[in-house]
Amino acid sequence: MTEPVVSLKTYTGIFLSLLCLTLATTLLAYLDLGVFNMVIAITIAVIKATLIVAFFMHAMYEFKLVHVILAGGVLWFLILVFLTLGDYLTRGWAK
Amino acid sequence: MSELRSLAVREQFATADQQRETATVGMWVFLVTEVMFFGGLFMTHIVYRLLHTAAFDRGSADMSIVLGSTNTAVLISSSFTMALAVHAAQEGKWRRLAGFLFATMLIGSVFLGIKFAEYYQHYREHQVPGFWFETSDPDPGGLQMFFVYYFAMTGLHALHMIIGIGVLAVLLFRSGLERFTSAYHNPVVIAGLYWHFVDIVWVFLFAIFYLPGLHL
Amino acid sequence: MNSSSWLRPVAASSVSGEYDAFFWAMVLVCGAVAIGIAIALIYFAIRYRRRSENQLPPQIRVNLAAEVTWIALPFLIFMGMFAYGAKLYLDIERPPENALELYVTGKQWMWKLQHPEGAREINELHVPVGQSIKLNMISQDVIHSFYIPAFRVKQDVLPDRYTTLWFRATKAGEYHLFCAEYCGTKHSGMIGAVYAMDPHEYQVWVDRGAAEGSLSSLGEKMFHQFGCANCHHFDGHGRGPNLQRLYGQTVRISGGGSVTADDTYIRESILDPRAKIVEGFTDLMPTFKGQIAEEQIIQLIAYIRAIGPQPVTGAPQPWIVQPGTTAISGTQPETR
Amino acid sequence: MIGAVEVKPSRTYLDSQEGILSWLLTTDHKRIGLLYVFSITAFFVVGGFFALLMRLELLTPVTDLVSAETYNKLFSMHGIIMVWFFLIPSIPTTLGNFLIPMMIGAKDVAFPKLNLASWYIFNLGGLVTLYALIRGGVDTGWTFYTPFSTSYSTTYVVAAALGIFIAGFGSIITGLNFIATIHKMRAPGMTWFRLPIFIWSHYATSLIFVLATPILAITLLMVGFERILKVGIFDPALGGDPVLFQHIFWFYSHPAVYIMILPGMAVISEIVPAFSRKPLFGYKAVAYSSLGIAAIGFLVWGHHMFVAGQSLYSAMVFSILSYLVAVPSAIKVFNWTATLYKGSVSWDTPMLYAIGFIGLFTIGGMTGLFLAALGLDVHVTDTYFVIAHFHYIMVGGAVMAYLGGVHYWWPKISGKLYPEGLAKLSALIVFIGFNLTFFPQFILGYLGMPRRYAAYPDEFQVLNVLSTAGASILGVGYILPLVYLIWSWKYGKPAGPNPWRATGLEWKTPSPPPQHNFETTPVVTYDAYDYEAMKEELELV
Repeated sequence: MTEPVVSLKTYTGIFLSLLCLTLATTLLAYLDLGVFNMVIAITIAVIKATLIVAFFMHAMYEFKLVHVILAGGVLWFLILVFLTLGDYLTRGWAK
Repeated sequence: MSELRSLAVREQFATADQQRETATVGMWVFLVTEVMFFGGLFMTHIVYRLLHTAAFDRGSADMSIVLGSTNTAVLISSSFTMALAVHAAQEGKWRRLAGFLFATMLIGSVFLGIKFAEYYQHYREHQVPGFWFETSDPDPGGLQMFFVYYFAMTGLHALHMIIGIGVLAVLLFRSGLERFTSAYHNPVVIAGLYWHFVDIVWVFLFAIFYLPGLHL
Repeated sequence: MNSSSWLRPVAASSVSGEYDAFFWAMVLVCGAVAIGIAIALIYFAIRYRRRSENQLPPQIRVNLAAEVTWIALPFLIFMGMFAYGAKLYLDIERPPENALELYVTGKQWMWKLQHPEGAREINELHVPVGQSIKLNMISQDVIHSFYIPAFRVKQDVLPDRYTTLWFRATKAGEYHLFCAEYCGTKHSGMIGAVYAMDPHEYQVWVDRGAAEGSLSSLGEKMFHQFGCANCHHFDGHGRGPNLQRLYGQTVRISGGGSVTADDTYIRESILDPRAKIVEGFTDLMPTFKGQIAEEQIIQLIAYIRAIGPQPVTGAPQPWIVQPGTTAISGTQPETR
Repeated sequence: MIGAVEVKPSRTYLDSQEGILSWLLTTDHKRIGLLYVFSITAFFVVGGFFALLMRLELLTPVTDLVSAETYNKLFSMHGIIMVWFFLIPSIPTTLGNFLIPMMIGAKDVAFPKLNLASWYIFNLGGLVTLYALIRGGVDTGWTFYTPFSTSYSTTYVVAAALGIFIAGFGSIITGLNFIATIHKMRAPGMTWFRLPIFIWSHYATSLIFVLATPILAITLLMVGFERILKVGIFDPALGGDPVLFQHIFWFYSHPAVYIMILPGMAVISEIVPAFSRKPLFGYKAVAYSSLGIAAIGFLVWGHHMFVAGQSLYSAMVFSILSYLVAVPSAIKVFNWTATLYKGSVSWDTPMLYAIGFIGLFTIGGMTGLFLAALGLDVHVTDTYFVIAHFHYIMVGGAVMAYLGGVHYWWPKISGKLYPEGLAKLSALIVFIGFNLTFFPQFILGYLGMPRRYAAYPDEFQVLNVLSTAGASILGVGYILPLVYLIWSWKYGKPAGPNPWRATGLEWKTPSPPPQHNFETTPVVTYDAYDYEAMKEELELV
């Protein structure tokens, strides 16, 4: 497969979206939403990361193997986090 | 001779496409190792945030949200110029390529400048674990843990930035020698992947260190 | 010392019989499969040995039925092993209600044990036969592991929180006590003996050792010696919370959330008083980190426990969560 | 024997360039494989020497040969060197490096310069660790459990951790290289399901290299950081949790066990068909089981922590997942055994090692089932039962496979035949010595002897003496091949391109192979181990 080329217009659009999202996440952090502050912060960070990966890093236009590698990396990070948290969050249960 | 060689497909490959795809696969796999590398810190950070939630929030309250969000915007801008550099390389416009590479390095340096200014401020406020740490926090261990992670993770990120700027400097030098053409510019694309990845790490660091604790 | 037979260690606790039965059942099943594979390998290697240099045997590639069999069958056997292993684990890990509670402190490189009646010992543990014993264990330095092979029990002893281990000795005798988690230079010297005794003999032994008074009375002494009583009044007017009727209750903490007042929480409150302050109180209490030994903390806990759960009279303390509301334990992360 | 007629290629990879520099700067995967052979052999000798001293100390119940302090350093350095500087690199960096490009019909790995860099990085890491050793050693065990390693040990923990940290980058590069190579460098016609199982297993190994090693790096970094700065990352007095270290350490170290055994399985999956002259039975099941082991292997680390203060529920999840990972291992054992059925089985040395491997790996795997059973683990964990279990996998498995593989591909690597009689004898000695060393340790563990004990109660002595006796036999079994293989390099009979009449692409090129492996890039038209298709070429009837 030949190399994917992304248009300047797309790059600019993504750049502006990222700036807007940064502003949005900063402003939202001032509201006291309890546990949802963290949820929102992480959600927006994930959206920003997805935009960067998909367009700046051309992942959207690359061959399938790149998608598999990417998904594998994310999945393995989640395995690390959730299996460990499984221990910490259930320690108090045992009686 | 060297001119020809840099244009050529290396001997272990059959075609230029094979060479490009192999390099792309290699770089993405490398980025996965980086995900796991930072992932170990993110995971233990999550556990300690659970064990010391209040102290971590108080730690975040000591961060400067203005500098943090400014720096996020700065780094995103550098990613944008990096993307433009890749585009210029693909079109074979080496002067534009050199310009954008230089801009990326410059903006990256601005980021590091702001970051080190923040570090200095923390140092003055005795918030550097292991060197000068004083606190009257109710959970001093928890607060220190926050700063341990803050410095470890942003420090490792800064180290990645410095390496990235070094890589870009080499590319800038080579682009000045007109080594890259529309047919051969893979190193620029690969370096771009690295630079964008480092940007993504910061997006998450910003979310976990700066955003909480604004309304304590 | 009871010596073990060649192939079987002494079995002297309520779980050791069940343990050994499972162990040897596993040996039988796994041994049969291993021997089966070994016989098949050797038989095939001889029966189908190469007869001529240029021989081309029939090219068998796969047999679906065989593949399915040797995927499904082991899987089912494995699930059986898991289920029985889990059952045995629960038997080993979950102490019965009526257990006698002793306290263990591990340090490089010795075990210190305290009985509620006041007897104290080092690298020795005397227990009555037939009585369930629950050990509350903490380490003063690195991670150790409390291991009594004859009882088939083992539990790591951690420096930051209490872990527990229980057993019921079924046979009088002297048994090995080992440290099973590598803990430094004299790790292999961190050994001792467990003496399982006739209950009457135990009573005599424990009375003889209680000269200094019971654990909770020692704790009461500490309570005054360290000045705890200056703030923690029993009339509810002190600068610190009233510690009567506290033990085992769920407590509201300032900043929201709640915590069970168990050993781990009480220990944390002594060493790190400001980490989880009871609702309605301020952070006046100084830390006792570095001034109090783990054994003394244990004595204080025993005291707080002794003045703890009694039939409730009068209005309950406002910061105690009433039964029925959800709460988390002291070992749990705090929530906001 | 076919190919006995010597067709000497004009230039082989061994003599195409001359001089020591041509080796130190080579980017040829075959030469890099040999460079790695030198490195890991040296580390094996050092690690083996420590093992020998440990076994001698354990002859008597008291500490008489060495002090407890020295003994602790011995088992720590034995573990560190054997795990990170022998077992993990052993098969992938030597046989893997040498064979993967040839087996898929490529001229070299995807990134040859990185491949060379990995060798230098690996040796740098090794030197730093040896520095720690010479300065006085390290006494934390290879597991570096906190807070002992971070706050209490007075030995050279940081230097040892730094050495492993550096060597880890070598592992990452090797894994990355193999993944890119296997995906992108296969010869025309070499589809995924025509790949030898050697490739599948190494692919699975590489996934673990890439996904797990960074976690080791960050873990060691945290240990070093904590040890130098005392900021409380794993220190309970400062709010840290020492058990968290165990989670993150075993997230790497359990998959690392599969880094050690999967390449062993790779070798066995080549030897068994070659010496049975049959396709590997259940090819697809075996291929997928490698990936299954790599993937599920990441989900089971908590079974090292059943008595470590982990939550009861977490322990249950890790136990059931541990049983799941045993299924693909069982699939492999059954399929290897079935491959012999109605085959044409020859009893050459590699096959002896392979049969020994299957037997010992089965015992090692089966005792793993004991340790995965929650209740059973409580008594036998941290005893000699565990020691015996993992040595059956590591030594009975990985090392036997390595030796089998070295013998199998020796004619390809050196172009010479090794002395068959002596080789068979040493295979037998290794098998007997191994079992005598480690089988008594199962019983010791069940009887309750804890691991890492410099001194022990008297009643354990008989079994310990047996074990030490076995170790000395095992030592002889390891020295023999070292001697006769070096001898055969110079004096062995020429081997010819395909002395075993095997089917892999590596056998279609001269022995030793030319610099770029093949005169022309091969085109693959049939499956792996397809004797039917190669009948004429191999002159089989």
